[in-house]
Amino acid sequence: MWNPAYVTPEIANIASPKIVAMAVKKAKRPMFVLGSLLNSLPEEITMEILEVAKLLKNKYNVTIVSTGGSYLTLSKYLEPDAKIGIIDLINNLRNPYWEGFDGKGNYDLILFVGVPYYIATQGLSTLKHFAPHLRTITLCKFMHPNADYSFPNLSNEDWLSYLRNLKSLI
Amino acid sequence: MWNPAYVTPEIANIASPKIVAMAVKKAKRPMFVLGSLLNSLPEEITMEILEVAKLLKNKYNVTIVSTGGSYLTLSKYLEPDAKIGIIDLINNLRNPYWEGFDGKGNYDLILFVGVPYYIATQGLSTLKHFAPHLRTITLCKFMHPNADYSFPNLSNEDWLSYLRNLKSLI
Amino acid sequence: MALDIKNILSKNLKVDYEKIVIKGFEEEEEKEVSSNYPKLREWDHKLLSYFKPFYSPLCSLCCLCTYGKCDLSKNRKGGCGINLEKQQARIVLLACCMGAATHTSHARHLLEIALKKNPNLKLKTSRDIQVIAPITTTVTGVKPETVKDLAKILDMIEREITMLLAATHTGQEGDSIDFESKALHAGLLDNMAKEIGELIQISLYDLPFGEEDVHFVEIGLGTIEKEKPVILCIGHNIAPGAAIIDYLEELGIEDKVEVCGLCCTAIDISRYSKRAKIVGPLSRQLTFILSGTADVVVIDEQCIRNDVLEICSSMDIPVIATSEKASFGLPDLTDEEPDKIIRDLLTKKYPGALIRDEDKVGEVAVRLALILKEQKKRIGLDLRDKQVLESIKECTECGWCNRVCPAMLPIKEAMIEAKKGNLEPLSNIYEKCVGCGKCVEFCERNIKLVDLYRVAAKERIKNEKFKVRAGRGPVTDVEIRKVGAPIVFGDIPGVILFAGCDNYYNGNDLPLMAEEFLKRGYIVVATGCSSMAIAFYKDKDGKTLYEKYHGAFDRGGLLNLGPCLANAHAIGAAIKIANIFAKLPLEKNFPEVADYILNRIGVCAVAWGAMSQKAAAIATGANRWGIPVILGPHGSKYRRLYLGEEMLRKIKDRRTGELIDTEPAPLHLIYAAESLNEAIPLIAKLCIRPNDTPKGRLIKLTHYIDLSKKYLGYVPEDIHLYIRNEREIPYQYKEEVKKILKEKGWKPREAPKEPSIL
Amino acid sequence: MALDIKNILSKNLKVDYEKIVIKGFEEEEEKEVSSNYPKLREWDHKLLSYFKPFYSPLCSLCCLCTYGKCDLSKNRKGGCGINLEKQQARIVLLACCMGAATHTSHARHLLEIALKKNPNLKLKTSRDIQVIAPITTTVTGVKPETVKDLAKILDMIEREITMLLAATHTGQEGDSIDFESKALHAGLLDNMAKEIGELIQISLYDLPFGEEDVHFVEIGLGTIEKEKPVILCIGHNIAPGAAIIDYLEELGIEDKVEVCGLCCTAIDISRYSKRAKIVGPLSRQLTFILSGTADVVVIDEQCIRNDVLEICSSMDIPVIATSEKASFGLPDLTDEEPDKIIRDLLTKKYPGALIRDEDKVGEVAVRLALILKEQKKRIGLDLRDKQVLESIKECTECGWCNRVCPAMLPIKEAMIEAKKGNLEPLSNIYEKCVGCGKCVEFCERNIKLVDLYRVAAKERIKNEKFKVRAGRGPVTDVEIRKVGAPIVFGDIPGVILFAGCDNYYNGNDLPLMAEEFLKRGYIVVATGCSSMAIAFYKDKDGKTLYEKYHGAFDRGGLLNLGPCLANAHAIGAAIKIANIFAKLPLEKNFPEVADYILNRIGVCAVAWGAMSQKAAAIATGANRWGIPVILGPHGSKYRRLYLGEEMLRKIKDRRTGELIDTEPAPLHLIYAAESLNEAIPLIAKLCIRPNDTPKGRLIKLTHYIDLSKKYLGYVPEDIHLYIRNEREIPYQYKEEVKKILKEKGWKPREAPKEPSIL
Repeated sequence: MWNPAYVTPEIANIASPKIVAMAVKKAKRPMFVLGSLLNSLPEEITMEILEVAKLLKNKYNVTIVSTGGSYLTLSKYLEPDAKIGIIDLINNLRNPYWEGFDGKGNYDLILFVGVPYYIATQGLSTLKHFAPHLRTITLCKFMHPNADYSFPNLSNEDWLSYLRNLKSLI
Repeated sequence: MWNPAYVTPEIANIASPKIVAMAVKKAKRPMFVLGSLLNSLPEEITMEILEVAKLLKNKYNVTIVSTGGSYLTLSKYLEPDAKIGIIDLINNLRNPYWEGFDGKGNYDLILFVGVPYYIATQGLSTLKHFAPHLRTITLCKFMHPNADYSFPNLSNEDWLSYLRNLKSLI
Repeated sequence: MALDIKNILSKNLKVDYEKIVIKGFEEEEEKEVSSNYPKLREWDHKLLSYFKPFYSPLCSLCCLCTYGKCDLSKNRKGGCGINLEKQQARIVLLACCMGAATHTSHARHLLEIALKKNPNLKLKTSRDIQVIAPITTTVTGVKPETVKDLAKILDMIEREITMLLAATHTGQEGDSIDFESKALHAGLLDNMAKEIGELIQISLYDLPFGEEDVHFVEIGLGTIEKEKPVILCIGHNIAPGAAIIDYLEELGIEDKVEVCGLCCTAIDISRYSKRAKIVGPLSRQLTFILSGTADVVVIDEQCIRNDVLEICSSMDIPVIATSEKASFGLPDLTDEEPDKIIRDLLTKKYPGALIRDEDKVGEVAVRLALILKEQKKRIGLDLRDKQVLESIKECTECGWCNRVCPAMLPIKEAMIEAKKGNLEPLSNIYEKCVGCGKCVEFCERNIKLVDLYRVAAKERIKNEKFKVRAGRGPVTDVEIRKVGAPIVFGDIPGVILFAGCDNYYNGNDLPLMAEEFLKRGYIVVATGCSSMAIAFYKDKDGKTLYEKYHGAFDRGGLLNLGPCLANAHAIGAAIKIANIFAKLPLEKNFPEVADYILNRIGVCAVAWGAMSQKAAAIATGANRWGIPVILGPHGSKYRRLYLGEEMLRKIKDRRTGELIDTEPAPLHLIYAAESLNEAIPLIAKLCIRPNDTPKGRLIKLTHYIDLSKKYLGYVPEDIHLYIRNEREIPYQYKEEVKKILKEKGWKPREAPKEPSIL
Repeated sequence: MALDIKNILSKNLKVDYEKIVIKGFEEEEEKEVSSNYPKLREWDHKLLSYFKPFYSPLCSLCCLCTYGKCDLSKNRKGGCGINLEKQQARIVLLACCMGAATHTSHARHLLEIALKKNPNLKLKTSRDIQVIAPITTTVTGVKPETVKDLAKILDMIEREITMLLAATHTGQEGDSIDFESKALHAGLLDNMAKEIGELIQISLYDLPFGEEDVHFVEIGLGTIEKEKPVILCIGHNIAPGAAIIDYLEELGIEDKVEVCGLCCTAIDISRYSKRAKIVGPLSRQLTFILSGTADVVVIDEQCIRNDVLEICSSMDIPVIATSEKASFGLPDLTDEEPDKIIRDLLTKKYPGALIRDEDKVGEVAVRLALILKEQKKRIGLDLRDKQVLESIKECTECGWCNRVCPAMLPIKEAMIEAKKGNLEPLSNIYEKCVGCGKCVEFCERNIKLVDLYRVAAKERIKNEKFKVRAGRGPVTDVEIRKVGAPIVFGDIPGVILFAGCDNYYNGNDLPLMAEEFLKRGYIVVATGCSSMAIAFYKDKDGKTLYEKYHGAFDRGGLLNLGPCLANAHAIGAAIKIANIFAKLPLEKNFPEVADYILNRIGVCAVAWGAMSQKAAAIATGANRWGIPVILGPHGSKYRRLYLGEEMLRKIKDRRTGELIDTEPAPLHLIYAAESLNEAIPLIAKLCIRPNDTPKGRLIKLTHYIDLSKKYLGYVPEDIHLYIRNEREIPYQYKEEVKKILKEKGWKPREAPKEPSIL
């Protein structure tokens, strides 16, 4: 509950892999955004992310989006449905009447991973305040308070096991 | 853990009556500040607060302080150890070398009740940031994030039962 | 400079007149007007060695640069090296700059109008008022005579505000006391800007100029005659409202159209025309607009609700914006013909228009109001009120309204009663509501609560009819001559200024405070929303305080000085006491004058509901002159107070040159009180000065103890600090006081002859 | 006005010279200089109908007035009626006002020095530079000739900043587009102030004035000769540094004392003296001070770490403050004798002094440094470094350092390696560290991490020796004449300005970007910390980019224009293309000129590490001129971007008067890029303009596709928007592009003859 002495309104719920998997299953138009850090993360983690992406795409028809140059890595394993700048993407998502990459309208659940923390949190802030029509989840190593759901802060080891866990649940 | 995307750093822990009672028992120089709302709260609640104050004073030698005119009500039941303006009090408490009302030095635990919310939270903010030498607890109806410990937001009924509970534990 | 010559001339000394004039001009041409900030900084450092900044962060994060956010909690340093304490001082400076800029830009706008209408306009003077710009003269040495003279001073103010604002930039000032010094300077510039603004509008619109028997003005929602077309002016700038009144008079229909105002604009148009009415202070804005009474809304600047356009649009009320500062996205139709503008607004091509020409505003507003009044169906409004009442049953009693209400009103409880059919508690909420509308924003069911309070209070509102004395302008030199001695010696126990907005917990706090001091012979002066709030109360005989107490700057007088700008007159009065009574020269003599006020003039300002950054600037400006300010509980959100220590204070006796122990008077420079009960005795205490004569001190202490007993329940325990010898012990409290003196080990001491911190 | 006369004279037309002068003056006297904001507001509304504000709140609470805090989450309204979107626009305006005020106050200080030294000082001109103040002339119509002419313009800027700041006050502006219009205006005022500041300092200190072969300056921590007494100047104001250099020359010991600087002051003193050295940009400040190299620290204004005094005091380095804006609580010793000041500082009576007289600063700083150098024992520093190294083992690996680092550097991992004895990773951290010190603040064990990076990188630092071309000042008219056509037609594929601070993730981003475009024949201009950052890189031959690329405003040129103030020259160059090449008159012709730049001049600014409010003002100012800006990822914290839509854009062809479909070029006005990989192709894209000839477009698209393939891995999918006919398809990518064109249903279209949004 908001408190007039707080310096914060509501923040993200912590997401377990299970919650993420359930959210994807329930979503009608889910999207998975893979950011530029994909090019510099430890390979083990990158690989795990890519496998999650593949599964999401294949099993739930999740729209795969590459931002910030992640295509360089991503494209070796998976052709994304779209390539776009993260701010351009957020700007589209913000618009409830956006037609989507496939002309079928805006999305309802957006998963993010690998977008550098500070610009990601700003993008999430835009969506949080101005895009009530969609939900956001981050699968990053650091917790994102501006998302609706977020992984907690994780060490690389724990992150890897979260991602593996998620993969097993999809 | 602080997160650079938060709009908040740490906030108060929620205090149960038990926690409050324990904190008082452990404290070396506790103080109980009763603010001006004492003059306008429902009588039942005022009475309960006053009994808590009496017990604290008698059992644990807690320094009782009246601010903002609460003396008008308070003095009918209990002579406080000091009468002072809330900002003057906070300004004293902030100073680690303050000699206290009795010349024996500053206090280590400050309980608050009945100080109007907005000025109380500002005073607590001062103590939180600039008085690392003491701890604060609020027994008010509304949760105070700037305290170290605070009752949660309560209805009048629940507040009454919290106070009763506290009384029984002292 | 120029006025000196005038003085010489008036004394019939016919000495080389031309030469002096030329010399004066030469000097003016050569030098830029300056406030000499380095010298003022010295004063600030001295002042703040007695009154230490006390910080209450409202947020412990800094988000001003891209190194952030930085968490400064526990006084940690951020990415630029700043810590939490300095950050607070910096934000206060920023707020004071915003406030000062607002008044300066306001004065600049008035200047531009004056220069347009009459570039050679002389500033108003009178036999009774020689020192017309005490603040400006003290700071800059300039004695302005025409509006043109003021242009250079405004240039200087704008130059220095820019410098101060620059100091808030990341990587500039690095010391909290220097931040505070700059905030004090911003406050002083704010004072000057207000003085200049007042001088211009008084001169240009021929407003009351120090009249104690100024006319009465009707105030309150109940005074507005809804049968007439109603033009509502919101804000602080007289120009459009005056032009509306002029246009009505031109047409000869001034009695056919109701011109009313909210906030300071209301005070100003009711100084200009006896017919104009005041709806009320800031807190009534949302309520009154929602009542649908206005046919046309004219906004100028400051204190305009940010959602005024969307609200008015939803009620089909056209909005005329008149300032480039508050254009609300409206099309600029300044260069269009009135006919076309009116047509476009009637056909709703636009929800309103920006018209930067006040005369055109006058015509368009009046003609629009006349037409719209014809079209309007009152039934719609009654229906709307009914619907609002219906919504009561939607309430889920979630309690959000209570939680977000800044006045902490028991809204939920009132709703529960209302559901049972008892509207009285809701109607009581109306009385105390500060009109922010947050309850509406947070209501789970979107109940239009602010509107509901109004509907519940409908009968009460019909009778909301009060009288306020029109804003009288400056205190006269004649008045000062009369009261200078009794004030400085303490026979008049104090001068109390009620200033600022009305964001406080209890509706009647201000009249209650005012009367408590009026009946004790204090002089009470009020400005802006405070002067309105004092009017919102009648005694059992149905009289407002303004009707009960005289309007002269003398014992027991209640003065409405005017709008926010008129706060300059309050400071001006203190300066004039130093100048006229104590013969202190003013020109470029700031520290001496401020030192005199601090130590010898028992004045205390109360900004009980101070809301905005202007209020922060006003209060900080007063502080620099040595005038203490008491804020209401919300004032703690300004983040910084200046607190003195409750112990004997070492100051200088200039007569002897010695440092001596004296009472801490005034105790604080700016303080936030928890409650009315705390504030009232504190006001009395903050009127004490080292310079009081024994008799004066006796009088002041009697009131202090009286009020402390009445509002706090005890004889104040710091009384020993203020008693210098036994003669000063109030008779009524002799025993109790003596007991305290004994306990505290009190000893008599000498009073300083010429107390000073310089 | 005045310059017109000069032109006439230079053409030997001896027409009634005196009359014109008198007339000119008369006009000047009559009218105040004005920017005509209402006319500019129209332009803003037009511009922002193409580029819509996009908001990313950094905080969803408002705590500016006592109605607060208000929770504006989910675009809820606060107590004054403002919503989250408008609040963002308001905060952006506030930031731009702070930025503009800073440059204005800086220019004002320079003006005061100039007027003091030579009130009749003529502004520098040259045969090659006729239009010396393109921004000022376009906005105000004034062509300044002397420093005095600039005073009135500064008055105007200060007046308008005050107006804009007033609009941020609670209860004023109520529309987000109008807030943005005001932010754009603040940005424009900022541009003008910078131009004026540059003009004054170039004229007063005889700095390089459009020289392409300006001297080289040594830059980097390794260049500082520690054996000499070292005076470190921090900030942005040339005056004290120049006075230090003058004093050394007066004594004839300029080769005995090392004068170096951090931030723009460094750029300026190294324009003034070939001996002065640049330590580095902002990010090196904390590190270098902590190294203990400096014997005396002189701070002027802007970009000074807020804890500089406490850090220097802890190392026994006296600090001389020189500006009233950044006094750091130091005693004002301006009126004391140098002997006394030096004595007081040597005996540590004060940790430093405020000296508001640059000549006195020169003497005191030099004499102090000479004495202190004698006293100093270097051993102390080495011991300190050892202790710092020792602290490595204290690390608990809690990970706070990683969490708070704005550059997201792997500090914890480097510490773990360091514990094992491998300092290389820590030394790498030094390379990329933005120098904010937050890791130190949050370290559980108070390890002095920033110092540790330095110690770990000691060897590297010894070799941190680079060369940068000195700040050359404006682009010349001669250069413009040469490149006007190729730029407007697209043969030179673009002009790229690297501006702003260095708060970004990777140390070498800037040289990498710069070289990518230099080798493609773009013109690269750089200012301030960016021009330094570009120098911090050598190719395998040991050459910096400045040594590799020429310094002329021509294909493949790399220009260091100068300090932050010199950003005005970049905008000035664009204006001069419109003026000199396209013959657009400048005087009071802002919208025409901006429209020309927006639609025809392929320029793009990059503020990759933009940190402060100044940067916000600079970028917003550039935007108003139609110059797109790309920010680094941290730039998203500015809360607002202006985004165009990725689809064909309807604009006017003025030749025919028709509205036609054209490419969205430039696509955005201000955009934050996620990564270098995103930014580089985007820069190329944002250099495209509707006015490109087919050949120019072909060239630009080739680079765009090239860079997209290289940095993103694909042919850009929006390429169809930019190809007007088949001739514009780059040969190398014919197949891929044609495939996209087919997919997108591309059809050829006409290019506008005179593209315009007016």
